[in-house]
Amino acid sequence: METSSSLSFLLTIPLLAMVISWVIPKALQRLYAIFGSALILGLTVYETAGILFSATSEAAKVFFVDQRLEWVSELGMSVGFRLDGVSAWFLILSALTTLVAFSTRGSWYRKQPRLFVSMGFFLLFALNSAFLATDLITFYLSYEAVFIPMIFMVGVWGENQKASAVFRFFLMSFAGSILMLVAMFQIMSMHHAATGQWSSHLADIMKVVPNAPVESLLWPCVGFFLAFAIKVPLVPFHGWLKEVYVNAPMPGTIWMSAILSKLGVVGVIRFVIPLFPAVIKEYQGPLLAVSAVSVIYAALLAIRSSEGKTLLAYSSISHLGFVMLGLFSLSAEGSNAGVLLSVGHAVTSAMLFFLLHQVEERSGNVDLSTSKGLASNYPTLFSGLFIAVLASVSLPGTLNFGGEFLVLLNAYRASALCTILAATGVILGAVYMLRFFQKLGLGTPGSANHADVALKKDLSFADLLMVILLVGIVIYGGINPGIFMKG
Amino acid sequence: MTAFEPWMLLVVSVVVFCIGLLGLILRKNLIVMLMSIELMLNAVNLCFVTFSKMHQLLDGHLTVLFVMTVAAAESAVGLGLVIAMFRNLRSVDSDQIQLLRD
Amino acid sequence: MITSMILFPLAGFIINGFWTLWAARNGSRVSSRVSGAIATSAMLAAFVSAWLARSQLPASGSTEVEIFRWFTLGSLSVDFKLRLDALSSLFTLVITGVGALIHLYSVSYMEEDEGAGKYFAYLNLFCFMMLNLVLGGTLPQVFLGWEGVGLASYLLIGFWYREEANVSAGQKAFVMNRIGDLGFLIAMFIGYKYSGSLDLATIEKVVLPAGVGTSFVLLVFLACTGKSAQIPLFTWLPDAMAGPTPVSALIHAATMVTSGVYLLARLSPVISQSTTGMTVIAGIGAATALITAIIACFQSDIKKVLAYSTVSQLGFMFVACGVGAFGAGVFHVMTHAFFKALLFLGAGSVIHGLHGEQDIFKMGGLKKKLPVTFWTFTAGWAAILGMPPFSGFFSKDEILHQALVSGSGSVILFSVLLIAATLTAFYMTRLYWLVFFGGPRMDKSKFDHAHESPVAMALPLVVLGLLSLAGGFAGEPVHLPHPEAVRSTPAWIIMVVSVLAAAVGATIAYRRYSAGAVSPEAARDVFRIDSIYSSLFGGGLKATASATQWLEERVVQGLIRLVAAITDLSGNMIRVLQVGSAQAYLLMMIIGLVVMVIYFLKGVAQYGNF
Amino acid sequence: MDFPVLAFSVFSTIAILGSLLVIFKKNPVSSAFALVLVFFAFAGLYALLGAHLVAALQILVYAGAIMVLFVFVIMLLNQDEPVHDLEATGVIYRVVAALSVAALGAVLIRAVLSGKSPVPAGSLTDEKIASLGGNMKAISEQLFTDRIFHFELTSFLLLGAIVATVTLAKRKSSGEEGGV
Repeated sequence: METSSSLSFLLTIPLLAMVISWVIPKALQRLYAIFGSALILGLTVYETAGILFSATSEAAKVFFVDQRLEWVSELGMSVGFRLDGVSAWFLILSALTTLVAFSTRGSWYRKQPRLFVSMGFFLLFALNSAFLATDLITFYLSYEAVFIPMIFMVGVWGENQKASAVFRFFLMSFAGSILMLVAMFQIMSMHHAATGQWSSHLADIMKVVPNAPVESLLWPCVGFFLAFAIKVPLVPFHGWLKEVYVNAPMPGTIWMSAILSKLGVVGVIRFVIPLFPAVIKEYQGPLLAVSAVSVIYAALLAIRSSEGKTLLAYSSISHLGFVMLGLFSLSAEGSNAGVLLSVGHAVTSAMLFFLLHQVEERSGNVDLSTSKGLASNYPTLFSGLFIAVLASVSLPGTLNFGGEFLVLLNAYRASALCTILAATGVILGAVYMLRFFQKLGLGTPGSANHADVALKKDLSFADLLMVILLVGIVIYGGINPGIFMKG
Repeated sequence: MTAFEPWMLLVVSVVVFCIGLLGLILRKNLIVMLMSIELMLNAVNLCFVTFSKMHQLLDGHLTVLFVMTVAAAESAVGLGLVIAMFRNLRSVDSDQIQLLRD
Repeated sequence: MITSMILFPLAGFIINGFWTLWAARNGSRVSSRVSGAIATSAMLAAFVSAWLARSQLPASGSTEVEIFRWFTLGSLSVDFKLRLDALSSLFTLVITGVGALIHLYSVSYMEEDEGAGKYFAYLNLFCFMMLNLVLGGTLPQVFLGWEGVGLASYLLIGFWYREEANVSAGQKAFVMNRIGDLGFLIAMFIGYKYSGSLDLATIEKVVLPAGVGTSFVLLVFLACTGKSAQIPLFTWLPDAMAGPTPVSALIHAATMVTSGVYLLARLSPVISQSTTGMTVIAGIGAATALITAIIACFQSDIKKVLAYSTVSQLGFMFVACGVGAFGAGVFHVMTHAFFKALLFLGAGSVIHGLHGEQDIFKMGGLKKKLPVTFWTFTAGWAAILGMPPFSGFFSKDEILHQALVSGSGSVILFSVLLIAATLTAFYMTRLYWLVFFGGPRMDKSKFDHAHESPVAMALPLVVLGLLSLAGGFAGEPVHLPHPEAVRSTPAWIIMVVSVLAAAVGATIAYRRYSAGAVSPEAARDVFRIDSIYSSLFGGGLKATASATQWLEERVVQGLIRLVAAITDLSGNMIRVLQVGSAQAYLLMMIIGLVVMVIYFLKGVAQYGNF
Repeated sequence: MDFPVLAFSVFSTIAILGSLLVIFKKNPVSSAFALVLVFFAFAGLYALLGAHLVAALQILVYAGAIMVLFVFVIMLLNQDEPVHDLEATGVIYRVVAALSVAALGAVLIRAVLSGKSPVPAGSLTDEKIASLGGNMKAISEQLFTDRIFHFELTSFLLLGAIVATVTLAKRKSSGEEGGV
């Protein structure tokens, strides 16, 4: 599990899984998808174990894998991948998220299941490639490739207003990535002007671009930042999110909130901050403020939401605001804490959406005003949901606490005001998440849906295993968050 | 009168190519359109052979062989399409197959 | 020993929790006796551990047990470690001791309830978290306990979750506590910024700049007002009575609500640096003591009276802390834990005996029916009144004394507390009399069916009764630095005054409620604080959220729609060109090609060749 | 006027005029015959360049195979009468089309005229080819050694074309009315 073979292995195995899915019978697609993604998850953990579980961060550095292939050498385009402590975690997360997303049940396994499963594996491939990319063009291509399966997800298996959702998703994402592409070309030509050579590899560009005058870096930085701000999303670039989340099929929502949003996080960690340190430093105040406003603004919207998926969508924005707060505190500690919190958010939101999906299967909808009192019928389901809610309000002892706490701790040193503002999101988080749980699970069971609800059963054994796995990660991460912080 | 020079053939090639293109744009009869395409392909072939001569290589000739193969395949498939269309629409007019517009 | 102290409740929680969950999944029920026995023995074992740990405690200082490294980041590393010293040892004894008694009591109290397994799991979880709070060697660990007890409290208040009101009460408690937690968090950030560590041992020694010090103290105190139900965050505690009565006794009287006092005592070296902060603490404490004592006089629900009484007594403790007499505050925590737990359990016994009746105006004459409850309740009553030699007398007297003589004390503070003490005597006597004396004011059948509680419930009452009686002789259990006395008032004068005040209050209540028929009084919301809060903050939050939603829908979504419309429009314009004829497309392509070729030829022309 | 120039003039004139006939003749059959003319003229031009193999193949493949195909389809579809599709388009369209194609032609011709003759990249002069055993042998040697893979690939192309044509031209079902 050393050198570059593990890298190519990790990249190709989802593609292989995708190809195999074409020959699996339709009836077995779900089983295949679950086992396949579980296998990939296991293999990913195995392959990255050297980086993640070695005793010291120095020892872990031995396992860093950097790979670079020439592609269009005249234009300096290469394919570059790098496996390190950060990308390893995101690889595992994307495999885990894929497993969770595949574990759902629904129309996507009835209508064109083969397309669904192969798109899921392709998404995994694209995500992995984006998380590993160290080359601008490679990153851009993977970043765009992620978009293809998502369009299918929303477009083919989406809910009522999928057309408009797809349109918005496309519009916003595309606007962002075009800006990023322009910015990429700009910094590539800056590199060319300085060295006379074309290169799109981060290692080459890092030698030139960060030292360029601040004025010339402002616009490229804005291009990158906007792309990622839309992806994450940060307020006010979140306009697409609600409609897309609500209209996407549940696996799509899981992917989007748990792992697609992390593309933006990784982008900021890997490109925006290292490439434009001076610009970011200069605008640190506004950036912190935007992050803090995201936290509060989305939390307030979540308070007003009357539907489960919408509420969780907004809560996702709110939590990612914390992540960005950590990143923009511009310290190594802050960005490590941001990574930790992203891991926490990914696991938690995958779990929340997965369990919400289970609730939806049983009660027919997750409208907070009508469905209630379900907890007594489904004890394990709602116990899992409650733990997810607790993790989401980042109670100490859960994975999210370490991240949120350390983010705020480090952000406090950068800006006390923004931190205090963001920290009020902790209160608002408790308000909306408890309301969410109360409306769904507690109270007197409504007579309307109770009759047909009582027939259906609690979590199936397989789903229970899934929940136990996620709860295990959440609790273990709460006890030993250090494991997620070797960068 | 100047001596024969290969570039003269290039001019002929350009002229024939443009005529073929014009036919492709103007005519609506699919069979004639296919013929126009053949004209264009021939013009390109002439180009290849001429360049081959100018560069003192044989690669151009080889390419022409392949282009001919493609042309044969193309006209076979194209005419097959025309037949299929004629069977459905009773016409070989390209305006009849405006499906691309929504 | 220290580790096993927290492991026992954790084990109890895990066993009961999983068992209950498993049973619920299979549609069966957990035996309340067995799960109760597990939970109670876990607490007993914890109590023994706590006792042993105390006996092994070195005479001076503390022992620390490092369990594992919690997290490391840059220069910060936070261990998960337990730290036992005199202060935390006292708290562990109270938590495990009173906790064990209340567990025992619950076995019988919750026997009929189908959620007993869940109940005991939560109760053990609470004790685990509470022990973490008092044993935590680092601030994040204290915070873990701090939030953890909030969680357990939320779960137990909303224990009967089918009633919306219960759940809402739990939610209110959790959210108000979270407001306080925010203060805790930010205080931690300040502490870290100035000391570079989150270890309690380091934070205790840190010297903060004046302004920062005050904000640190106020933030910590904000946390305390949340957890210990002081003004302005006290309104959740009366609502928290929605939970089962033993829960009210354990969490909302004896242990959790006193963690604010623990925190102040723990951080006393830092807290005492800020005079402003101390004054605020004392002032708020006194105001809380008085205001909630007044409110308590107008309540008719037996548990609500006790709840307001708890808030009021906590006010006393904060005054003690505010004047620098942390030791007196902690002393009162201990005695209060005994007698308030006793009173709550007694109330529980009454409610249990009357099958759920909680209105004191529908009780009366229970002295004969519930003899054990009556006698133990009497001990609790005497203790809260401050009658010598009951435990409350010693601690309350100490607080009154310090409020008068210490440097930051004053006559005003003293008088406020004295009035509060008088009112305490009034409402407690009112409660006591209406419950146990006079003629029965409930249905005859109900009165006839009233029964004394079984042994499992009576035993804790007796033990706590004895502790309320004798607990005060232990004296101040922890020796924390005392403030210097600036006024010399003989201690005996204060004693006499305080006993007299209590006697006056009791007499007024006696005269008012003993004579003949008692007309029922409906509970009166004297200060309307709750409704003011809900319209101010609830309404405020709602309005802000609505404004945000408006912004979102009109502006942000409008912006998106605008972009979409523009794209649509330009799409339409381009569509005009989409004539649908492949040949027309070809033509356009050629035009484009020509333009491009000309453009590029021009560009290449300057190089002379192509 | 030496022979090559003369031959060039004749062949190119035939080619250009024939091309014009192809696209402007109203009857597809006439177009097809004009096309044959063009093919022969091109074969002549190839021969002029010394590309004897290509010239031969031009006649065999184009004039022989492809033309037969066209004529066959025309006859099959009864298209041997004048069509007036040219008039179906608008005058503006026609003018624009002619102008833009002319512009393209002008650009290309300008490019041809302004270009300089390149430095030969290879060394296969006519004499060298003759010494190798002639044009055909030289080409065959390259084709069956260096380019054998590409050559074999074309068989797949042809196979694909056969399959596609058969699928397309086949009657769909027996019940379908009419026919060709």
